[in-house]
Amino acid sequence: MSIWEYANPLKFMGWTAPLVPVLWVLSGIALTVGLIWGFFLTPDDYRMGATVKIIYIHVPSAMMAINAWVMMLVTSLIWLIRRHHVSALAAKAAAPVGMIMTVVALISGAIWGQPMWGTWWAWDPRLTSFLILFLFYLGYMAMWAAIDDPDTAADLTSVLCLVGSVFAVLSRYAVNFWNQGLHQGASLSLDSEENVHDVFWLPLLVVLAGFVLLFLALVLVRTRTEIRARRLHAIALRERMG
Amino acid sequence: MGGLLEVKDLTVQRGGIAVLSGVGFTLDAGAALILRGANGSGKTTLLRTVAGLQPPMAGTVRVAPDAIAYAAHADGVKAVLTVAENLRFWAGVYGSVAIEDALAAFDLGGLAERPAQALSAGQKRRLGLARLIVTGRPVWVLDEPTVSLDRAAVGLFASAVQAHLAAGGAALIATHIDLGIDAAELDVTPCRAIATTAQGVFDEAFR
Amino acid sequence: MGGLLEVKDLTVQRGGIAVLSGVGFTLDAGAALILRGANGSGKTTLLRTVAGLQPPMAGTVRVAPDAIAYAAHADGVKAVLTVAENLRFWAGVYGSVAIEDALAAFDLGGLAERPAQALSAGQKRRLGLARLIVTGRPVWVLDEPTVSLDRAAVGLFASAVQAHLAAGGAALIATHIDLGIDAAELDVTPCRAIATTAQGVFDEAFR
Amino acid sequence: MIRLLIRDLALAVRAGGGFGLGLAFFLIVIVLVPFGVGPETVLLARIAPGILWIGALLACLLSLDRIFQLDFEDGSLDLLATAPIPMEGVVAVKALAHWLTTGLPLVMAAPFLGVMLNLPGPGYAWLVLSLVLGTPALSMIGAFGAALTVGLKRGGLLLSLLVLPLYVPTLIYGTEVARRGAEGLAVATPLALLAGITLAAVALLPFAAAAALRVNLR
Amino acid sequence: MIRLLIRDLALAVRAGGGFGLGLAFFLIVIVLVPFGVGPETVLLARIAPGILWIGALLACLLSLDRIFQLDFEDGSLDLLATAPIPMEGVVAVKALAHWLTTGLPLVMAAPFLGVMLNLPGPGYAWLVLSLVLGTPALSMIGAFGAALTVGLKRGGLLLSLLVLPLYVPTLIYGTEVARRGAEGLAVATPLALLAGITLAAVALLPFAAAAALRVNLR
Amino acid sequence: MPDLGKYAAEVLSAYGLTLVLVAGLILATWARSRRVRRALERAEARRADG
Ligand code: HEM
Ligand SMILES: Nc1ncnc2c1ncn2[C@@H]1O[C@H](COP(=O)(O)OP(=O)(O)OP(=O)(O)O)[C@@H](O)[C@H]1O
Ligand SMILES: Nc1ncnc2c1ncn2[C@@H]1O[C@H](COP(=O)(O)OP(=O)(O)OP(=O)(O)O)[C@@H](O)[C@H]1O
Ligand SMILES: [Mg+2]
Ligand SMILES: [Mg+2]
Repeated sequence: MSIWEYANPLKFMGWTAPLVPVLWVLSGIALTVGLIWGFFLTPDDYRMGATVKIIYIHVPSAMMAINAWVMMLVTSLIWLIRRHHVSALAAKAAAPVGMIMTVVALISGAIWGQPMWGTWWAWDPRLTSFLILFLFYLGYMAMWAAIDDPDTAADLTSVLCLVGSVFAVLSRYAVNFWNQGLHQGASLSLDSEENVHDVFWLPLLVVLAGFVLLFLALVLVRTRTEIRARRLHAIALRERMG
Repeated sequence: MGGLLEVKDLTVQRGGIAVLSGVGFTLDAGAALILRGANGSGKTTLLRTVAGLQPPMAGTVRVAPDAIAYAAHADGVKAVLTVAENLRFWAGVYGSVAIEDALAAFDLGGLAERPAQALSAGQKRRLGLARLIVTGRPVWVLDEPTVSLDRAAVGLFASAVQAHLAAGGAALIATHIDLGIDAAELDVTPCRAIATTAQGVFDEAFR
Repeated sequence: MGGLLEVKDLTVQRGGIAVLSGVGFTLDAGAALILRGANGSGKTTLLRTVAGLQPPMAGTVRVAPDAIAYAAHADGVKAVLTVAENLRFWAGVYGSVAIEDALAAFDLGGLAERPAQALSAGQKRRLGLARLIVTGRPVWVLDEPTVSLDRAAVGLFASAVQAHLAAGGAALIATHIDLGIDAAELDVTPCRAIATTAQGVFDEAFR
Repeated sequence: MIRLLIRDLALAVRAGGGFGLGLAFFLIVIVLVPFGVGPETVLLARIAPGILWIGALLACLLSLDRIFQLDFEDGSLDLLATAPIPMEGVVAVKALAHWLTTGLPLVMAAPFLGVMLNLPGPGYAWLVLSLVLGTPALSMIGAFGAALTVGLKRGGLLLSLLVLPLYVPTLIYGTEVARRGAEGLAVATPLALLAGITLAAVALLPFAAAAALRVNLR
Repeated sequence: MIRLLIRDLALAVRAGGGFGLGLAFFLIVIVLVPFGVGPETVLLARIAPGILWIGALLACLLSLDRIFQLDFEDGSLDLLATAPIPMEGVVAVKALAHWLTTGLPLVMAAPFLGVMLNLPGPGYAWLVLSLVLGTPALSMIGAFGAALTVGLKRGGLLLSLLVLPLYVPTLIYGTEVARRGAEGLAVATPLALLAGITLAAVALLPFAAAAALRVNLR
Repeated sequence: MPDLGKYAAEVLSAYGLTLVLVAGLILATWARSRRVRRALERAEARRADG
């Protein structure tokens, strides 16, 4: 039995059903612990003051925004190559989650930028590429919404996701070339010199785990909903046929 | 081994549900088949599947590559080009050159230099049909070709089809009227897919 | 004083050239007139002129204001609205409310909640014709109404027209087929304008 | 007529048309400008009111051809012309529907996009006010242009060509209000002129547009 | 295929379409900018390269939906799909026709419009070069977007939404070449990157676009 | 409550907006899931009957 068996819609519904509550509970715990830890039990940063607490929502949401797109890319590829419907529906389910994460990263960053850089918005490369990512999410979701036939929609959005990913990477480089920027470097990387101090780092990891679990829970529930909606669509069509 | 076009046990779908199932027929050189069926019975869907514009849900369509000339409700006529320019374009696409035969067959000689937008409904339709002749393809797949045509023009069409058959071609025609062509008829009504068997691969797996 | 629609000595033009001239007829309540004529003879042009969409070149069309319901080749159906929504919109425009009769007359009951884009060619046409009933107007002016309809649907159409006539309406219909309606026929071929008389006001002054 | 309005709004929302996408286009124009002119905030702040107005105008312009073209193509317009509604009413309703689905969302989005161009603080209120007053004129003038070009195959770009010069006065007074507002200067004069243009357009253009439509249907 | 190219060019010229009007739109956008941002020459000169590029991009964008939509509506695309030409060839030819009728005229008009915005002297050559290199990518990316949206009722604005983020890299390198050129700086790097994007787009996107078209015709 | 100093407004609004957005997403997900599940149950029941 190959692993693709699990992508059979019926099987998928079966094995994911018990998983959903577990994910909800785990993500709830991780988020509560991490956020309480980060918000109440960490000191202020000597440079950024209390604003450093924004890091606990900003960084995880930014990471999830990117990860959601990567997941859409992978599931789109699986759909195009192996034509597993669940895969296409999972991509559809992930898009709104990714988009909200992008918006959260943008908003928390903007609020952070006001005290730190004295402006809500600057055309920094990292910020700019996030804005472009947001546009990709919008276009991708608009595409799903605009097409009636589910398989056609899956095919076209997958092609869009593929080409879009290539262009998203291109944009990232182009934007870097265009403007050097104000934004923090990658402070989670271990060899970086300006590592965020351990005090901030540990709770951040916990929140990050919470966001990942929340993302998984949301995508799973949404995928299950999409599968049901698809089934409903088929039944409705059949009833119409009489 | 068999005819120009062989359809076996075909199931065709529209909007994700099967419309017709178990359709099968063979079309030999020189033969025409007329599809009958009430409005909404699935003739257009069947023809599009045969022409390769949409994939079959089940079953097979066996036909030589590049053998089919398809003509649908919309006839792909460009309003700002003249009749001759429209035909010449399609002739170029299909690698033929002469359009005189096609003009003559549908009595369009006098209209050759007229822009297509200044044609009446029936004249435009004749132009759409004339395109078939310049394709030079053996299998004609036609969806209600005689819409808007008057009786004389239906006669022209019938003789064009007969000439095509005589030259070793074949034709598959969906229509509601009597064309006066000597041809077999296939009523698609009995092939109507029963709702409960109308399932895509996906729904099958779901249940 | 005459019928619902009176056409006298009408000359109609298309692209600046007279197409038909000297057309005259009267349509009384309860009567239907079928227009005959080969493709390109000018039926569409005549109907558009009668419906007031284009001005006559000469002659008069006498008809009560707001008496005409016109249905043409294009039937004004919105693909994203459902059948019922399409009809309800037109019902609202014409100030009527009930669409049930119209749905029933063209056997659209089962399709009422279907988006128009998921209809077959003939089903869409039936929807276009159902619109006539919700207009509540006495004079129907119809251009090839039976295009794409199967025989059963042509029968539905004929009975709708007959019911309309029985209720004191009138109908002017251009068609190439036999509708099975008891009606006078008018062949427009003899009215064909001779090229030399085809002159607009401007050319007259210019000469 | 209210039926027509409802239908047009339903179509705009249903077809995934006017509503969200005019907005999206506005967003994207504003986003592109910094890529073009560079990221310096001082420069961006200076051109912000003008660019925002031009962006709104272009977003509006792009959706103009839907006003009549779709109804023309499927024959609805012929049928509406023979229906018991005056053509002027049809035009007015369609312009209103266009404003509701395009102009209004643009007005509401403008302040957020202003942030991206670093529009100075006092500018926001005046920007919104100028757009509220000006966009109805854009819709009405646009409906007139659309009525003129409706018969033509894909008149979309011809439409732009005709309409843009007509938009110039509205644009000038509109940006003047927004710019002076952003710099804290007096805005009464351009504001009054802007309001005047809008009122005149709404009062008179439906007649011109209806006449154009009738000619085009012929 | 050459037939298809000739027909598309004939249609563009005959229907009063692509050719003159993309150009006109470009002209008008450039003319509107001084109305929007005010007439100071220094300011205009600074934003000139960027605005010219954005104007060209928008003019290009507006004519994208004609690439396939008209052929789809009248059934030609169905017929082309059953004709003995590969779909990839159809896409490539149509993108080429779009470039010839839209991109090329824009390139030729840009220097004249540059004068209106006081583009500095050395900028002209670089502006034209960057447009020559960049506009083919715009046409090809646009053809891909048009292929994705062709089945949809009036996908025009959805098309813009999809295509604009894809245009960002081209726009950035293009304006960078034009801007650096105008300021007399080195342009080799962005020029090479711009050329790279164009080549890659022309080599790869026809396949993606053809796949999308086939799905849409289904 | 920790002392957020002069940045209280920023930090709290960032957390607040995030909460609103994420809670909205969760609610929307849950509501649609419930709606579709109900509708599907009804439809399956209808199929079983008819
Ligand atoms: C709208 C504005 C902003 C956006 C869109 C944004 C976006 C991002 C992104 C994409 C990341 C990378 C996450 C990752 O891959 O690890 C990130 C990380 C980060 N951002 Fe922001 N940011 C914004 C504003 C700010 C501001 C104003 C600050 C503080 C002054 C800030 C501080 C940080 C820090 C400390 C990190 C963690 C560094 C890292 O892990 O790479 N950001 N932000
Ligand atoms: N998107 C869709 N979803 C569901 N059903 C559809 C869809 N599109 C079409 N149908 C239905 O599929 C059936 C087959 O349509 P088709 O166009 O093949 O009929 P047809 O035989 O060509 O009819 P006509 O003679 O009227 O042209 C019709 O009953 C139609 O209502
Ligand atoms: N713009 C134009 N310039 C010149 N002649 C035109 C123009 N448009 C149409 N015609 C001609 O006018 C004549 C009348 O056309 P009309 O559409 O009225 O014919 P019809 O009787 O409706 O034909 P059909 O039965 O084919 O629909 C036709 O011969 C047509 O070729
Ligand atoms: Mg059909
Ligand atoms: Mg006619």
